[in-house]
Amino acid sequence: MPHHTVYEAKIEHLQILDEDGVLDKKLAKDTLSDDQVVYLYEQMRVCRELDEIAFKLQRSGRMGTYPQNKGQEANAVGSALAMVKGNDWIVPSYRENAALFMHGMPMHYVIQYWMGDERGSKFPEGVNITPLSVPIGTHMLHATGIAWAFKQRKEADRAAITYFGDGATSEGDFHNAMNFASVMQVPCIFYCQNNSWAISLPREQQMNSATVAQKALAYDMPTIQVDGNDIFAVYKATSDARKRAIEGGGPSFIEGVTYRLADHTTADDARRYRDQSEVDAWLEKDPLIRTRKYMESVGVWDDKKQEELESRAKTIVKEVVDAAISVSTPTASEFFDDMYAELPDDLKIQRDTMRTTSIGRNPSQIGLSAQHQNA
Amino acid sequence: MPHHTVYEAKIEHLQILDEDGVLDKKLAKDTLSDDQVVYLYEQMRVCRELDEIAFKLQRSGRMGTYPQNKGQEANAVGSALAMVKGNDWIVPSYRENAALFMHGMPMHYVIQYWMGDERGSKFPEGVNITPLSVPIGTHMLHATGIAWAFKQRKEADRAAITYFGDGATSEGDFHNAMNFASVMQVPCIFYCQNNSWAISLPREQQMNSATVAQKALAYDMPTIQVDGNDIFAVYKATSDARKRAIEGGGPSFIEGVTYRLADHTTADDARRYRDQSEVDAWLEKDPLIRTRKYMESVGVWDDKKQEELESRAKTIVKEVVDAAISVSTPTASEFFDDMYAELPDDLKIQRDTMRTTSIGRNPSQIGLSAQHQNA
Amino acid sequence: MAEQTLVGAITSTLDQALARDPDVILLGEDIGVNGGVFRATEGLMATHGEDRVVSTPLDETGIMGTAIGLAIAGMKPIPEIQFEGFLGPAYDQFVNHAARMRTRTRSAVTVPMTVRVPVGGGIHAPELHSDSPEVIYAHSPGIKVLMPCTPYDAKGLLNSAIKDPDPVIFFEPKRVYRTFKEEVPDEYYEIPMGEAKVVSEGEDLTIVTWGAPVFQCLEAIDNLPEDVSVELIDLRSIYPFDMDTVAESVCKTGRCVIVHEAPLTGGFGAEIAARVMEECFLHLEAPVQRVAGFDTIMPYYKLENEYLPEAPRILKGITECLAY
Amino acid sequence: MAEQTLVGAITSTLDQALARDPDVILLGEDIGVNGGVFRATEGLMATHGEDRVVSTPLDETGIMGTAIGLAIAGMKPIPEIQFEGFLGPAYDQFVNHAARMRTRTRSAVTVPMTVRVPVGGGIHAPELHSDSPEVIYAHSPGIKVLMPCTPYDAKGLLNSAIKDPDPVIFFEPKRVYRTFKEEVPDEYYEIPMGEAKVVSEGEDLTIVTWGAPVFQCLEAIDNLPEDVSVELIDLRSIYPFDMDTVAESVCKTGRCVIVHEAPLTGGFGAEIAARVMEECFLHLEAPVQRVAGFDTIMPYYKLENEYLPEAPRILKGITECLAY
Ligand SMILES: Cc1ncc(C[n+]2csc(CCOP(=O)(O)OP(=O)(O)O)c2C)c(N)n1
Ligand SMILES: Cc1ncc(C[n+]2csc(CCOP(=O)(O)OP(=O)(O)O)c2C)c(N)n1
Ligand SMILES: [Mg+2]
Ligand SMILES: [Mg+2]
Repeated sequence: MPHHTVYEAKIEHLQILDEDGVLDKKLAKDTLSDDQVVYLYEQMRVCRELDEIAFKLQRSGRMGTYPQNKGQEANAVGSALAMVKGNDWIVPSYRENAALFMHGMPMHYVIQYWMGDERGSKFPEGVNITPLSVPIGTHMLHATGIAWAFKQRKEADRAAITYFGDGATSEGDFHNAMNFASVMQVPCIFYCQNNSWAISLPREQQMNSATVAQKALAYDMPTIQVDGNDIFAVYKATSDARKRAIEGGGPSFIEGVTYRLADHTTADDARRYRDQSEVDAWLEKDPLIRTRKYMESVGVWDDKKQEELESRAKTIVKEVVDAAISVSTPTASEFFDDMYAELPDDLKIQRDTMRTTSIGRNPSQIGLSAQHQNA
Repeated sequence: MPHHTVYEAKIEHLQILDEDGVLDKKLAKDTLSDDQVVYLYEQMRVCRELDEIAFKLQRSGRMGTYPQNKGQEANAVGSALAMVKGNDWIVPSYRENAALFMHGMPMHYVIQYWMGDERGSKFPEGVNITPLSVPIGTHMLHATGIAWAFKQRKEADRAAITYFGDGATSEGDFHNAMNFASVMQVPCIFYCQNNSWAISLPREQQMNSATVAQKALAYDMPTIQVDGNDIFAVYKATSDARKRAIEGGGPSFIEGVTYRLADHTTADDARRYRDQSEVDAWLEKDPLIRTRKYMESVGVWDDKKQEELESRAKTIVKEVVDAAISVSTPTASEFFDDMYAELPDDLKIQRDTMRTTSIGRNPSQIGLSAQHQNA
Repeated sequence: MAEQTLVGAITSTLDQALARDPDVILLGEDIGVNGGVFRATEGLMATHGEDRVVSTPLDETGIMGTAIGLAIAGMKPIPEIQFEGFLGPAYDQFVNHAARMRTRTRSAVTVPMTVRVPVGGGIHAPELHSDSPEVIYAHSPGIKVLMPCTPYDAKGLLNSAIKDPDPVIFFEPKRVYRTFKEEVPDEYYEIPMGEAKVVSEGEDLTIVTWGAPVFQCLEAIDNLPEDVSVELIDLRSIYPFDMDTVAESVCKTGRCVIVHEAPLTGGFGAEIAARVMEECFLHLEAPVQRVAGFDTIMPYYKLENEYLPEAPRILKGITECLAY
Repeated sequence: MAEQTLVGAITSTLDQALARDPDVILLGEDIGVNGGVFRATEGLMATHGEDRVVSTPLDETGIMGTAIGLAIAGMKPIPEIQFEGFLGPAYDQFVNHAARMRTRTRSAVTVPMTVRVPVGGGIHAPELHSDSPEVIYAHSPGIKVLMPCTPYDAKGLLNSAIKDPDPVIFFEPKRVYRTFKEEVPDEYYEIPMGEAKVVSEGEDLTIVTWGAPVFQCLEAIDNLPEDVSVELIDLRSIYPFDMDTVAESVCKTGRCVIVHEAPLTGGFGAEIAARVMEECFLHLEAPVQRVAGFDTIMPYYKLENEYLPEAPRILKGITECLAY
């Protein structure tokens, strides 16, 4: 056969709840109940509040660099709801706060973490979340590995989900994670929050492809592009992917098309590289606005509930911040003690003496007074 | 638009000269002249001879590990002919000997190299070939960079080609090279010799995708799968890609479907992991056999020419081996002298004294006799 | 009890680990049906199944990264990297994730894994098949670094590594994979990490080394005049490392030669030399000498013996140190 | 002549290099319109065009690997890696390709490039934004490693690096990017690599350091009794490094303290300590002391000052060394 087609593929886009809060009823079938919608809306709203307070904490010098989630919350909550808390694993980047909270991470941990304290990543037993990943694009392999362990142990009811940005897809480890997952056919979901920017680089300069979703074609991995500001579409795509995963159908890819409404982090100033007009256009697609519109249209939400939620959010976040601020100051020994299950002697000496020279490890040999040693 | 298609693609397979040496005349239009076919056949045949002698050299202990090219030669010669010698750059793996010879690499260099001598990679001025790449899958980025330089300098008539195996596509650097090339739209051709195996790993366990060619869809890169044992298809795909490249159309991907007829290297024993029946089936698709059949069918080849070529190949290869063996023994100072353009003092001392301790760098300070220093 | 080569001892130790613990999983390039390019996993897939001895795609990043995930989920992965030169693509996952997961989560998430890697020169292999990068990992906190060079030590240290709750890199000096056999007990035993071995006792000078050079040192010692008595220490464990044994010996002999294949500058020999000075200052009768690889790329095989610290060069180091 | 900060001196040096040589090309994440996260390339894209100051995809492997290709083809790439912690993905390309291309081809193919990398702690940054991996590269043959800490030195060494025909890694101590200004000549000048700088002269003890700790050392010296005179050496160039200056100083003072941010074990301080012993053995009155980062992961910012070798810890090291 001289000239023939050996492979064909296409990428579908899914939107169920549009920018105006209008739902496609047919597509919405078997997705979210109204109660669930309200729940997810509340999660998003609280997360938004946290973002704003975190921003203020940073600006007033009480917190280091912090990456806001603003505008992207639907990706986190819609997908997190499709995963099973305490059973599945979440391997996050750093812009999915709401997903982490929904899966049991105490809210103040995230503040404590960004205040420069590793204990904010010491999640309680039973919370199946890996720590926020500072090196971009490198953590998805851990999700592949975790999902591989499920398969290996025949824990047929478990899946892993990993979140990452559009920028993260440029790292080699993205490719490695996708290839291993597809070769091993592990129950893993790759969720890309395509928020159009990686710090100052627009998506079009990050990659040459029309969509992020098509990157999965390289691995014959089921893939879909969804409106990432639409909790219905996000939920549906993730549930479908999870169902496929636990039924032995292997990994899936989801591109959530969304937008980073805030600066990259509090250390960034997005006005240097993007037009306000672009931001304004996306402000109208805000998941909170459209979800609220939908809830109001079906009569499960009104201004009173909104007011009540806003004040509740304030209270929650205030408590969260108080909790984060009131944790004890870490001590230097902490960064020694958690280096290894059991500390090598040499490191014990470093910890106990806060010295890095081994003079005096054996005072008799070097003739220094013992008192001198421990000074 | 709730549910719609945002991307569509397909992969085409091209074969022009089939297993029986029958040519598809329509597809063959504007490809190879009969003279060129004869030339490429000769290149392949000489290369095959070299392979066999190299194998014997290794078995008789006169050479280290060597990777045979056997069965894959059409990929090398067909693509090399489409590139412009002394103008374009070639960034090879280690299974494209014929391409390197066609682009000016003295044949004995390859033997000298595999005999454990870096001077086999010191290509003469004007030979635009990077050294064989030992770390798999990592060199393609250099082709991307070289092609980027062409674009940057507006050397509009130049392109780079890089060769790699099916196994190499699993490395992260493959993804990086493809993404950079497509984002920067550089004149680079990615040629994957899919020979079904990476040492003992069959292609189906290397990747989950139906083709290698579809990996380029992740980057919206023009891509094609060709019969890699068909010099016409290989030549055509590469010429098309080169034309696109120098006309500003950016990078292209070519998957040459071929087969490694020999062991992975002389250190390998493929009987441990693959069936002879598979090898036998591919022996029939040998590019040398089908090219010869074609040449005979159009009357440009006969047994006499074949005999003559075979004896010429023997002579050439004998001379090559003699040349490789007769080069001077390298001296230890060589591996110092080419470390830096100018050797740091410390390294000069190491070279001159063949010592790695700095005792005595300044004899007056340490009280060793000068004579002691240089012992 | 049976006579085993180094590689044989590794194979049987892995075999026992797979049999003992269902959470143990081996992954790496060509380790399945092919038994690995050095045959270190020969037969293990047949015995334990292809889901426990897994030939992976050609991707060291992926091997290391998925091993981290496996470990997080409670497995005990034993990845193999085919040659030390191919640790490059796995470097970031290893030092920036595996090594940091525990401290990053204050011990909530841990990464028990043993990365097996053939190491060092002397087998006439191509470029990037003969290096000695141990100090890179010894300098990276959160990792343990081992390099046994005898079958007995290999089994004991590999068992300790597999049992350890933290990431261990286990270097196997490929040059001595099959050079000799020794008795290795069939039953399970451990050798604690961080304990050096005194290979031979002596009074005049201490040699500290690890990996294949142990045997070049023995050869050098054999060529010394009878009246010179050298104490030879095989560090075995590069991190943690056993300064007690080293310091005690050097305080006794007053002289020290360090031998390693890796380049001199910034090699682990520098650390040992610095510590010896710190801990034996008043006992030292000569500066510590380092007989090491040169600060060059390990040359391709025609010249590799010029590069490696072979016996004559070690002998010269000893002689000069004694003459100081 | 104008007063410039460290980062300002780097920006203007890059500006001049771009203006001087059409083959110079800058590539890195966010270095274009955004001017880099530390603003080291501020304004350069506007001046020189977006094909010469290129914001690349988020991919350090790609940045390093394409830079190698650019260099092979005759360009002079100056890649920026955003933080030293992200050298991980670029590691393999750098040490296994850039550093080896010359020797691999016996100088037929070369890789002139200068990799710029902000380095070190002290700015309250997240994990992997505060490390000091200089020894990793100093131990990797084929690379030159620089770490200037003043605006004047930065310009002179950056010029030398860009001119150099081989790969150079140019570490910029981010902690002092903007802490002070000094006079930097407008015109082109070079400072040779491999020359240390004597920051202050003294008789009683030598401090050897590099990078931001130079300033913590100065602070420590300020707090010493008036009658103690310390010679402070800023190594500036880690490979090649200037043992002449160090050895001469220690042979004079008889005592040496080495200060660096990287973890102690296997840090470059070990090499300096080992060499000092080798070259100043008969002059040493005390063991060389190393005041360094601990053998732990650099903690997140609440504890980073406990980790860093700050002035009090340096002071203690000096005092103990003098008291020996
Ligand atoms: C390996 C690595 N390189 C660079 C950085 C610096 N950095 C932090 S976030 C970021 C952009 C990430 O973009 P994207 O993946 O799209 O995620 P987003 O921030 O948009 O959510 C960069 C370059 C990093 N953290 N890790
Ligand atoms: C980074 C790296 N990992 C592993 C190896 C060992 N190795 C050498 S060749 C090879 C298989 C290569 O397969 P492929 O890319 O398909 O090329 P082929 O040999 O089939 O031509 C492997 C695993 C290597 N050289 N480099
Ligand atoms: Mg993004
Ligand atoms: Mg192959």
